[in-house]
Amino acid sequence: MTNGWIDIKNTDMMLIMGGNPAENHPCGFKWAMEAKRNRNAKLISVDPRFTRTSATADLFLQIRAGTDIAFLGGVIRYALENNRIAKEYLVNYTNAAFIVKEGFKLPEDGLYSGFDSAAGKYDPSTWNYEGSGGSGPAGATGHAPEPVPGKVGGATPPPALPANVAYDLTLQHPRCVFQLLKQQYSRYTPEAVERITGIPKDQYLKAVDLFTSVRKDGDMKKVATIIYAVGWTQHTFGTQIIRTAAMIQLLLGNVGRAGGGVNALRGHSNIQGATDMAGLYDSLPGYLKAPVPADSDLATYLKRTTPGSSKPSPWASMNYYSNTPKFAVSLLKSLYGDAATKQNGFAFDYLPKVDRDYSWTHIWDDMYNDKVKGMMAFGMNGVMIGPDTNKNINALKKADWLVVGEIYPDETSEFWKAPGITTDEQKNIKTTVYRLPCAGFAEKDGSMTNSARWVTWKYAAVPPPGQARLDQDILAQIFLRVRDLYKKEGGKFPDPILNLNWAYADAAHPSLSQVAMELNGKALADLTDPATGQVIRAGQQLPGFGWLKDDGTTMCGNWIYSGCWTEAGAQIQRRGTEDPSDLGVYPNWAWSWPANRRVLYNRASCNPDGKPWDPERKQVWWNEAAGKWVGNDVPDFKPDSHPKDHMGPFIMNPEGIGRLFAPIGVLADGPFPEHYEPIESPIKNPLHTDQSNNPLVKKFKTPYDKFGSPEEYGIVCTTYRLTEQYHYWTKNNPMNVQLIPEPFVEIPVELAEEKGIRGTDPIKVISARGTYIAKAFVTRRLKPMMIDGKKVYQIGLPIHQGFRGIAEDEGRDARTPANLLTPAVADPNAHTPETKGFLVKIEKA
Amino acid sequence: MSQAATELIRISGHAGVVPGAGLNREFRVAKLVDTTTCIGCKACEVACLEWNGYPFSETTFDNTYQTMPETAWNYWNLIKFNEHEREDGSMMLLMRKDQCMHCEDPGCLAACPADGAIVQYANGIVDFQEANCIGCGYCMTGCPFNIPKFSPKARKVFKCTLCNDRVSEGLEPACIKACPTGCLHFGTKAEMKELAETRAQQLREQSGFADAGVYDPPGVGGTHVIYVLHDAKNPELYGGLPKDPHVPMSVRLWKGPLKWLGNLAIVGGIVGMAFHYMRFGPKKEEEIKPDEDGRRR
Amino acid sequence: MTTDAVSRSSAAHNEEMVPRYTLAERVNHWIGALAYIYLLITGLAFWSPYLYWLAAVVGGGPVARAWHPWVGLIFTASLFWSFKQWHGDMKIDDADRAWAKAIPNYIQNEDDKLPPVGRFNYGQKLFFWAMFYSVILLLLSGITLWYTEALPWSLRFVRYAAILIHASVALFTIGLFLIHVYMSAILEEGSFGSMVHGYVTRAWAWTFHRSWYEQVSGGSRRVQ
Amino acid sequence: MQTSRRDFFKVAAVGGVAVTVFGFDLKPAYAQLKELKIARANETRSTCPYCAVGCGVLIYTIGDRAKNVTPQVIHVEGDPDHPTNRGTLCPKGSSLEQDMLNPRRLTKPQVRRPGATDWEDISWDNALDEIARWTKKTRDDTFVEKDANGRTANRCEGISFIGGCTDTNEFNYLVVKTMRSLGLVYLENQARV
Repeated sequence: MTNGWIDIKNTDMMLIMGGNPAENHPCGFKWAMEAKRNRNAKLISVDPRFTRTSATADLFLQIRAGTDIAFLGGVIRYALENNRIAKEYLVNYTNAAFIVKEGFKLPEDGLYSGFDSAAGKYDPSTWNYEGSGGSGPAGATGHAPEPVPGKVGGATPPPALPANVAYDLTLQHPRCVFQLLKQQYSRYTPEAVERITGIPKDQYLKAVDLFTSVRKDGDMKKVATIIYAVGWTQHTFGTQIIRTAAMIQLLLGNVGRAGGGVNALRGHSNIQGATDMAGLYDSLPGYLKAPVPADSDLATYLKRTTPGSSKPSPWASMNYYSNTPKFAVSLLKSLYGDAATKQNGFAFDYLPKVDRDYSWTHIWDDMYNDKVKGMMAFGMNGVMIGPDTNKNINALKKADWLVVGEIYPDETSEFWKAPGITTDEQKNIKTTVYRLPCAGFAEKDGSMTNSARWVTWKYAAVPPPGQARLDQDILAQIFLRVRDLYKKEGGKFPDPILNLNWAYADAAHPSLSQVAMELNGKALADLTDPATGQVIRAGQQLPGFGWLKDDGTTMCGNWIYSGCWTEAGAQIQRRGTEDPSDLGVYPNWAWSWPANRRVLYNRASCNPDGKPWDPERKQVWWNEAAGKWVGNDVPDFKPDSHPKDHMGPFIMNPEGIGRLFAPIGVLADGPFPEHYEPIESPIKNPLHTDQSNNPLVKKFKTPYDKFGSPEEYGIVCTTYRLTEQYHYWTKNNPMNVQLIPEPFVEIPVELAEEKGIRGTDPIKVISARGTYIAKAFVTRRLKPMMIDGKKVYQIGLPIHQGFRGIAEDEGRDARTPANLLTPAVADPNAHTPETKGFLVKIEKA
Repeated sequence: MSQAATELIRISGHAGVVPGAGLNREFRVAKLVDTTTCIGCKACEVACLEWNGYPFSETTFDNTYQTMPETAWNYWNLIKFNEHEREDGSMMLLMRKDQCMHCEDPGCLAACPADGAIVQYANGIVDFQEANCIGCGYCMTGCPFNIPKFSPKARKVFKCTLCNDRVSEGLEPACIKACPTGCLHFGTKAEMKELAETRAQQLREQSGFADAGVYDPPGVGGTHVIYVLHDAKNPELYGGLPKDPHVPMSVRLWKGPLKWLGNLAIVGGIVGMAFHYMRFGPKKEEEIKPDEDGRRR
Repeated sequence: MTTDAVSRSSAAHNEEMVPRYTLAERVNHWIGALAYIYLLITGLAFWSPYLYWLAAVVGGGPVARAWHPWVGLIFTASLFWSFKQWHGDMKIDDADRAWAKAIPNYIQNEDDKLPPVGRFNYGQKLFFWAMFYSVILLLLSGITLWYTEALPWSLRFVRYAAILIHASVALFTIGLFLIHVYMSAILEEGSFGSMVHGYVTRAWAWTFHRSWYEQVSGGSRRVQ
Repeated sequence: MQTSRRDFFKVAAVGGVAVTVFGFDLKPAYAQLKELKIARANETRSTCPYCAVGCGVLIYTIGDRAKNVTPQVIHVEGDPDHPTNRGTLCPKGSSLEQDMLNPRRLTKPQVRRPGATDWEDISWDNALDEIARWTKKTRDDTFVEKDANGRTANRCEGISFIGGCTDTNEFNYLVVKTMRSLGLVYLENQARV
């Protein structure tokens, strides 16, 4: 979330799409209801199903799963055509005025310039700004620097941004981002949107008019928010959907403002924290990039990953990521302690180098192809999560060993007992499986980060049951035993194992408060702030990431968490309930990264002169007398940058501005989002039938990777969660099982009639990959749709039930996980599989 | 008699005065259920179940999100789900938390014959005292909302207590506390009424629900659970909420005129017979008149 | 017939006992009677708060609630048995209609002015049939009340009817019961005993049920 | 001593015998209020483990943290101070008590041997030793020190670690520390899917 849960109460307009917060985040959704009650805010719900969020909406539109870019692209078109845009914001805070290089081509035929069909990827060198000295009328002189050498996975080096960007503040230049944007979305007419999404034109226009009404005639007072969840991410173009939303919010000037922003709901309690900590192959803690083999040493790595600033020359840019070396070196000091020295590049070699895609779907594919031999799964039910549960089960059959740390018996640890596997077959499964009893949430302390980036400490209430152990103890004990083996026996490159900084008071039972202090970071030598003269002594906790150094005198596990546990104590344990501004900031409750800032990019809540767009929702502002930015939130800005400096509010981008146009392959599949059909779709893409899907999507080659044709599988299916159940967890909980006792499939009345199915009849949902059996939920909340002139049904099924759980063990259902149906294809940017929107057929069971 | 007895303003099956009747020292409490912000999440159901600790019953899927068809003796709080298609073709999913309405004039209490099995506190809460319940089930007949439910095992009737164990300690009821969207509110009846009216007005003026209104049925003297409905003219849409609930006429007749007529008849009969005996005395057998003995033989 | 014989027989003859109720009839009557008394006590406890203490006498409210329907079944069974035993004797005939016209005489204890009646007089027959039909209504309404929870909410009007029917009919039977007890145990000497030991005196039979007396006395009279 | 309202109710709850118009009456106990079950329970502040709203919860346990008491959860409800949820909880959060008292919880380490058709119990020591042995073997077998172009790779391609998203930041950081130092690149998380 750019903003936060409570901040939703400040909004005037909500577009909830690709998410169902009423069901999946009920306690956060209260703030949407508060906005409705207290501000008469409007809520637009766009979803494949009429959900319980839709039940509270002022307007509901049923959209075909996976056509969100078409919908949102149409919003951009409407806003541009009807002057529902924030002109001043656009010119000053986005790259609307920047001029794009000659040679850049929009995807009228479904492909941007630079597509290499053999490699199946883009060369993004034309996706760049024109350096000034080019054709920018207001441009200053200067040339784009040569691209920085460095390779990702043997690819062509990514081009770099020009230091001085050509621009046209009148937005008239034919190659300025604004004009390209207009051109790109001119194809997204209400008629085209209707053909693709199935939303009738009149309904669509009503919704778009309502949503963009916050910027009627360019008035800046009102604010709209866009709220989404995995209904957007779980597509082969998921990242681009979210980008489209972000572009709308930039266009309407809603980013950085109270009640605005682009807000990811996030489905798990610490999905934010797990991402921050980089439990993902392609990053290191604090969103530092994972090193690649071309990063021959630390310097090369830092050169590749530290962006140079790139902007119109009269403007200023903070380019915060220019501090990357400080963050990276402090991380290496945290990881390898004294073994990380200046001489050995702070043990940069210890870090594994990634040279290809090792993401989720690849794990299972590579395991199936005998590359991955062992797996540790902690609190992660890979068989249930899929996609393509059958493939994952068959991959695990080929593994040598599997360690599962869980609190309940789950499908992953019992993959060898999955329905359909006979005792004889079990005897042929050679995988050794260890199942270790872990601790539940109430049995351990530690911090979790919610989607508003609030890092909150929790305390243990009870000991784990029986022989169950704390997860961190199990992890530590495995690691320490491995280390002992390497100590005793040696082995391949033992250095990072032997030298890992494990200076916890009790090595086999690491205290999480000690780890949290490590995340915050401390001084390893006396430090002095040259500006204020403040001194931090060696060994003291750092007050924040501003103190981090790239010379090895500081250590910090995760730079964005620096400030969470300072000398003043654990900020993440604070319980101050005061909210002086009444904007829901709660500055003294827990702590949020970065630097306890609650709304990101909040400089953009002010006009270029530093005055809030809406004086009633004052977040930060320029105080001329004090010569600095002050406010109710921590300014997300250089505190003393005078508005006259024209420093961009998006300080994490080297340009300092928000990107309507994503240059140089920031996203692999295009600088502007383009509508592509899901891999399994009932129609060919009406925008360009020859390039129906995202050209960057790769399909695996195992026998399980099968895809259905619309002729055979004519029904669009989506999966979802219900409010009564949590993922694959509460199926062990009688109360929740009582609420939703059995799996079901929601199908439209018309489809049911066609097939002779009555409510509660057991039915089979069949995809090219598997069969799911559940009872029919015949409902009027799903309606048949007209897609490109074709009648299409859309159905939905919840994901909760598997083959272990109360109801499952009692034989109350068919024990079929929902992800038996889903395909293992993923978004080329976020690598998230496409589990929302695939093809099926149904029949009576 | 302890002071606390004055907390009671009504006692079922009770002979003589009710100590707290008419004293009204305390304010009346009320739950406000704003169905227009209900998301049917069932947090109230679980919170109720968890707090009151009643055992689970197995449910089955019934082509709805609704947990079970009606509230049960061990399930006092149930959200009723109703798909409703409006005239313009747009869908509504009407969700209403069903539970004891805590009527100001409770039909259950009127029908109950057991002394002290149902009481009404000065704050308006209608509470079943299971220790005094005889399990006759008359309350089930007296209730116009189909709320009290009989437990065959305990042979008693149970229903929502409005968490009086919490309320008496100054806490809010469990369902109220849990409700994520604030669709549930708790406070004095007067304040809840005002809040409800304000919200209904907002719905009429801002959200295009011309018939939005507050449900506080006068037929049962008003209730201590009040609803805000999108369409107050058709409360039946919300899972059978009665339009104009009353304590059933037969219960009124039975507990009113019939009672006094019956009492009168019984007492009158006894008095009459006593009079008859005094006036005419016992019937004596006579001597058989021999000529008539076997006359017809 | 000698005067002596007449005078001797007149006293002894009058006091001579004739059988009126069989053992089965008496057993059944008292089962019914006890059941009714129980039903009365518990029913009254449920009827009025002022009589709720009666429930305590028979074991408390829940116990009373638990047994009341079962005892109701016993009472019903007893009445059905009575029906089997007596329905022939309870047929209302012309004699009864004649008797009915003279009821004021009956009330005023002018029994000699009444036309002769058979084994049961019109009042008894009315009582019997009233009780019989009442118990059917009580049974039906009682079962409804017994298992209120089993009745679907959509059929709630049955509940509403049942409470009224059960209470009103019960009240009606209380009236019947009071008259019955008054007449048999207090008003009509000898009646009570007959239901205990089964016999009445010839004089009693001659006085109150002359037609029946004449029927039964035939066999038992002295041989003339 | 202060008398609370609840004490009044307790007094009222005592039955007695009184005389009424028509006879004697065993006075029933009126208004027997249930005890507030959390009145003296111990309160621990925690965070709901389910979705990312991060609601504050209060876990009530028996005992007052005295040494001789094993705490047992008796109730969970929302933390009214928490600015986001303000005491509210959803149906999953409201049932957290059962998550902690669940008889289905795993309570001992188990192993499924190759070809076995059932679990067998294993001691923690043996389990951890065997896992460490597997880890080392697979790492040594699949470790790539230099890639095909002779560049430093230092990665272990034979082991994957997949983590859930309901564990703490600190645990996640320890995962990154240990697993990256083992050279893991197949390091993924619920955050991906």
